[in-house]
Amino acid sequence: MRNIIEIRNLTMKFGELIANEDVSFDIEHEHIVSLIGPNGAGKTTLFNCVTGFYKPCSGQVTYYPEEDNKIDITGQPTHKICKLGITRTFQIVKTLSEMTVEQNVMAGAFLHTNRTSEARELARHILEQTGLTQKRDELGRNLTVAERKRVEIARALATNPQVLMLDECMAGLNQTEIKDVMNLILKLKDSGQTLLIVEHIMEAIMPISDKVVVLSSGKKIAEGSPQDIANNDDVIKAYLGEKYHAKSKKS
Amino acid sequence: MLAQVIVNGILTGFVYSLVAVGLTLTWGVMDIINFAHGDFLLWGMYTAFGLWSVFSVDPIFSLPVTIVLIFLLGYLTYVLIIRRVLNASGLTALLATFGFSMVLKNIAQLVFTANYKNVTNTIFGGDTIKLGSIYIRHDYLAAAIGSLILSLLVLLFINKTKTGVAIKATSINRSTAQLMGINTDGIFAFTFGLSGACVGAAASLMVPFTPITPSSTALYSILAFVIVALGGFGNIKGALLAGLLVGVVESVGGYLLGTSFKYAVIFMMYLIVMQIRPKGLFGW
Amino acid sequence: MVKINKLFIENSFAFVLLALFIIVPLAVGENADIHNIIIYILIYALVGEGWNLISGFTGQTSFGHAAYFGIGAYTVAVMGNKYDVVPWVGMLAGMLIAAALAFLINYQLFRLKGHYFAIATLAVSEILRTIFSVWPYVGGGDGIKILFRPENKALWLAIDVRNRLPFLYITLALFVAVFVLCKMLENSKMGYYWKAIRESHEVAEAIGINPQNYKVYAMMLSAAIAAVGGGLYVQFFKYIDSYVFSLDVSMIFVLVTVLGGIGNVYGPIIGSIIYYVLDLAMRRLLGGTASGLNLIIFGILIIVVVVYQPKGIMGIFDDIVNRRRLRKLKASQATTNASSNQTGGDSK
Amino acid sequence: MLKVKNLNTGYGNVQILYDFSCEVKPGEVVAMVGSNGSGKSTLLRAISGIIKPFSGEIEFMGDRIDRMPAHKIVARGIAHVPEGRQVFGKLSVTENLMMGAFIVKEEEEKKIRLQEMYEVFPILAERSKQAAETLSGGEQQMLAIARGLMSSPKLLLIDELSLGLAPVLVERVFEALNKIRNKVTILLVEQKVQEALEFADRGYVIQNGRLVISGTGEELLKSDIVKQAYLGL
Repeated sequence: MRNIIEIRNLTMKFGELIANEDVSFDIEHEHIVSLIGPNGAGKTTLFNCVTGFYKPCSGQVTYYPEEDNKIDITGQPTHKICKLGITRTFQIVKTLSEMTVEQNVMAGAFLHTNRTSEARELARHILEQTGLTQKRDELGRNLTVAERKRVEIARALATNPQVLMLDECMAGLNQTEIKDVMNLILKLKDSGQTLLIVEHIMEAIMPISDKVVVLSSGKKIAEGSPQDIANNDDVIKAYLGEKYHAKSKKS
Repeated sequence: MLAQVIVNGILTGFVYSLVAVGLTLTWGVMDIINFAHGDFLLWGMYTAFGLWSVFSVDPIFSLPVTIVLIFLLGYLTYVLIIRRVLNASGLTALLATFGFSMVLKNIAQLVFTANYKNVTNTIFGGDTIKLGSIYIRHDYLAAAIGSLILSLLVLLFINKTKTGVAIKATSINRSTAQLMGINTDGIFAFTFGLSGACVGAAASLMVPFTPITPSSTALYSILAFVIVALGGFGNIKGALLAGLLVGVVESVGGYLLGTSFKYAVIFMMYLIVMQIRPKGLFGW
Repeated sequence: MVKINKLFIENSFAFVLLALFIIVPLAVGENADIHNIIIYILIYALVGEGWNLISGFTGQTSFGHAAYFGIGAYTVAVMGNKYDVVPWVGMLAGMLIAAALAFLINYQLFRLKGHYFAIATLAVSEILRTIFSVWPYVGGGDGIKILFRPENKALWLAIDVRNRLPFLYITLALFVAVFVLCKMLENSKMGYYWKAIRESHEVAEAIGINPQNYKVYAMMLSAAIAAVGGGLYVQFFKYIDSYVFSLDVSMIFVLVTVLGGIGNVYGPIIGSIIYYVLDLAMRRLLGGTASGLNLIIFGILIIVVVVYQPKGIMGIFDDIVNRRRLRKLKASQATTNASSNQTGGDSK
Repeated sequence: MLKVKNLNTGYGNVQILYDFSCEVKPGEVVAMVGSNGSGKSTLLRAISGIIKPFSGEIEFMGDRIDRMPAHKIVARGIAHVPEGRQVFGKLSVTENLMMGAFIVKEEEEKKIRLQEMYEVFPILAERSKQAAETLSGGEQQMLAIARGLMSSPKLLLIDELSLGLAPVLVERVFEALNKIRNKVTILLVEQKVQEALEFADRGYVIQNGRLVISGTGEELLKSDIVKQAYLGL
C-alpha cells in the first residue's frame, strides 16, 4: 500500500476567516478516503485547495502518480492538476446545461484525444458504465438532480483520472439512488480508482470507506477506520450528534 | 488652470453619475442592458426644450415634468417590451432595447429634425461665480448640485425604504422574492421607471448648456456603460463615485492631451482599473 | 457514395441556402440594388460567424468586434492605396494583424468576466476609433477613399461598379469557407471545449481545460474572420473612416447573430437575411427619405421578432425539430421498448 | 384548510405531477416524502403559485388559488420556505426577516414579530446585522424558516428542510420546528423519510409524480412500501 496524495500542514484563510488550519492526511492508492464534518468545517475548501481552485496560504500537497514519481501540486492551476490525473465533481452540480449528456461526457473525454470519434466512443463506454445510456441525447438542463449527479461523475471519469474526488455526490438522492452510487463507487475502486469523498450521509459513507477523516472548524479532529470514527467522542459531539450515535448503536 | 479643469470635471461628473445611477438600476439590478437609456435622456431633453420653446418654462421648473414623463417612458418600456423578454437570455433583451432605441431616436428626428436645438436665457445661464482663480458657471453648478441630491435620494431610497429593499431582494432572487409576497413584476416596472426618472432629471439639468440633436446622447449611453461597470454592476454608490471619477479624468485628460483624446483616456482608465479590480472599483 | 448522401441530407438546409445565394443574383438580372443587399448580407453574416465563435460558442460577449472589422478594412485600404498591394494580400495581412491584436489585448482582458469583459471590448474599439480619427497615416478624420486606378489591377473588384456579380460570388465563397470552418470547429475538440467554458468555467477547469487559452484561441479566430469581413467591406464601399470602429457597427454583428440564433452556425446568415430584407422592404415601402420613418418601423419589427421568438429565428427550427423528436420518442415508446431508438446523430 | 384536487403540473411541456390530490387540515403537520425528482418540490411550487397547474384545482380556506399570482397567495396566508434556503445573501438578517413580512402593513406589528422570531431563534438575534450569506448552512435554514413565519402564515410550506445539513444540525432544525408547530400548520417536504414521518402527524408518499400511499406517520413507517423503498430495510 502506498500513498498517492499526501496533504501536509495545509492552511487556507480568507481574510480573517480560517477555513483550513494545519490539516495533514494521506490518501492511499486504490482506497476510498472520506472527508466528513459539519457545514462550514472546511471540507469543500480543502477540496478546492487540493484541486487548485484555491492556492493554499501554507502547506503542501504532493501527488505520486507512480510509485517513484513525486509531483508537488500545491497551488498548480486546476486544469494542470486534472491533466496529471486528479479530477473532481462539484457539490452544487454544474451540468453543462445546453449540452446533451453525451456531449457533457465527451467534453471530459477530449482530455486524452483530439479526435471527436474517439472521444465519443470513450464517452459511450462511460455512459454505459454509469447507467446513463438511455439519457444520452437529453439536454443537461432537462435532467433530474439524481441524473445530474451521475453526469457529474461520468464527466469526471471521462478524463480518466487516477484520483477521483467527489463532493457530496449523494446529497439529495433517495435510498435506492444512494445504493446505486455506492455500488458505482465500489466498482470504481475495484477497477483501480482512488477516491476522496466528501459526504454527509453517514449510512452511505461508513460501509464503503477505508478511512474517514473528520474536519471541524477547519481542523482535523479525527482520522481512522469508520468504526473508530463512529465511536469517537469528539466526532459525536462536533458532528454526528447523540441521536445518530444512539441509532447506529441500536442497529 | 488645472484646478479649473478639475472643478469642471467634478461638475460634469455629478451629471454623469445621475445618468449612470439610472442605468445601474436596470442593468445591475435587473440584468437588462437598456440600449435605449441614452434615448430616454434625449427625450427628456426634447421635453425640456419643448416646454421652454413653446411655453417659455425654464428647465429648472420643467424638472418635475421630465422626471414624471421619463419615469412613465421607462415604466412603459418595461410593460410593453422588457416584461416579454425577461426570461430569455440577456442578449435578447438587449436586442429589443436596441430596436426601441431606433424607434425613439428616429421619432425624435421626425419631430425635431436633425438640427441642433439650444435652450438659452435660462435662470442660471451665463453667470459665473469666481472663487480665487476658478470660474464656476451657475448652470453647471446647479446641474451638479441637483444631480448629487437626486443620486443621493435614489441611494437612500434603495437602502432605507421598504420598496428599496424589496428591489434589492428581487435582484438577488426573483422567485424567492415572490414567495415573500413581493409583486416582482411591479417592482421591475417601478425600477425601470425610476431609471427613467433619473435620466429625465439629468436631461432638464443639462439642457441649459447642452445642444440637442438625435445622435447627441449616444455618447452618454456609452459613458454610462463604462461608469456602471467601473462602479460595479448594481452598485449605486459605485456608480455615483465612478461618475465623478470619469468626469474628472475626461476633463483632465482632455486638458493634457487635447480634446480628441478625452474619451480615449476614459476607456484606457477603465481597462487599467479593471486589471486591478476585475469586479469594478466598488464591486462586491 | 452513402457518405456523400448523408452529408447532403444532414446539411440539406445549408445546401438549399447555398443554391439560393447562387441562383438569386443571376435571376434578378442586373438589379444592382439587390446585388448590393446580398453582398451586405454576406459580409455581415461572415463577421457574425466570427462573433458567434467567441460570444455564442464560448459565451464571452463582445461589444467591440468593430475593432477587428475596422483593422481588416484599414489594412486593405492602406496597403492598397499606399503600396499597391493586392486586396488578397491585404486581407491576409489584416487577418494576421487582427489576430495578433486580439491575442495581445485579450490575454489580459479575459481576466474579466461577463459584462465587465463586454464593456472592455467596447472600450478597446472606442480607443482605436480615437486613434484612427487623428492618425495622419490612415487619413485621420478624413478617412481613406479607395483610389480607382484601372491601369492597376491590384484592386481587382473595385473596378466595375455596374457589375457586382464577381465580387458577390467571391464574398459568397469566403462566407462558405468561414461557415464550413465554424461548423467543423463546432464538432471538434475545440468546439466542445469552447462550449464547456461557456456553460461553466469551473467545470472546464476541472476537466483539464485551460479556459484562458481556449478563450484566446476563439478570440483570435473570431478577430481574423472579422478582419476578412472588413477587408471585403472596404473594397465594396470604397471608403473608410474611423466611424467603422463605433459601437453602432459592433452592434450590427451582435444584432444579426442574435436575431438569427446565437450559438448556432446558421444564426448569423439567417439573421442577416432577415435584417437586410426587412431593411430593404421598409425602404422600398416608405422611401429612403431623411424622415427615418422606415427606421422607426424597422425598430418596431426588431422588437416584435425578438418578443415572439426570443431564441432567434433558429429557435423556431429547433422547436420544430424538438417537437418532432418528442413525438417520435413517444411513438416508439408506445409501440416497442425504447431500445430500438438508437439512431439519430448529434448534428446539433 | 388546503385541498389539492387532481393536480397535473410541470415545467414547459415536461409534466412532473400526475393527477395528484392531498389535503392539509388546520393545525396538522403533514409530510410529503419521496425520492428526489418525484415531484414534491413541484407540488409546493404549484401551491405557492410559482408555477401554474396544467389542470386540477388548489383550494385554500375555501377559495381557489391556483390561478393567482404568487404574491397574492402569500397575502392569503401561505408562506413557502424554498429548497436550498434561498436567503437574500447580500441583505442583513434583519432585512431578510423584514422581507418575510413584506405583506404586513403596520410597522409596529413587524417589529413585534421580529422580536418573536429572535426569541424562537436566538442565534438570529446575535447575527441580526450580518449579511445572510455569512451565516452557516444551519443558521441560514433557521433564517429561511423564520423569514417564512414573519408573514404570520396560516400554512407554512417547507421544502427539503435537511438538505445539505450535517446530522447534528438536522436535529437542531427539527427542534426549532418543534417550537413552532403549535402555532402554524405545516406542510413539509423532506428526503429524510424516517425523521420526517416521526415528526409529522400525517404523511403522503410520492413516486414519479403520483401519490402512492398516505396515512399517519406511524402507519407509513410500518408500511412495506416505505420500508422497502426509502428506509432500505
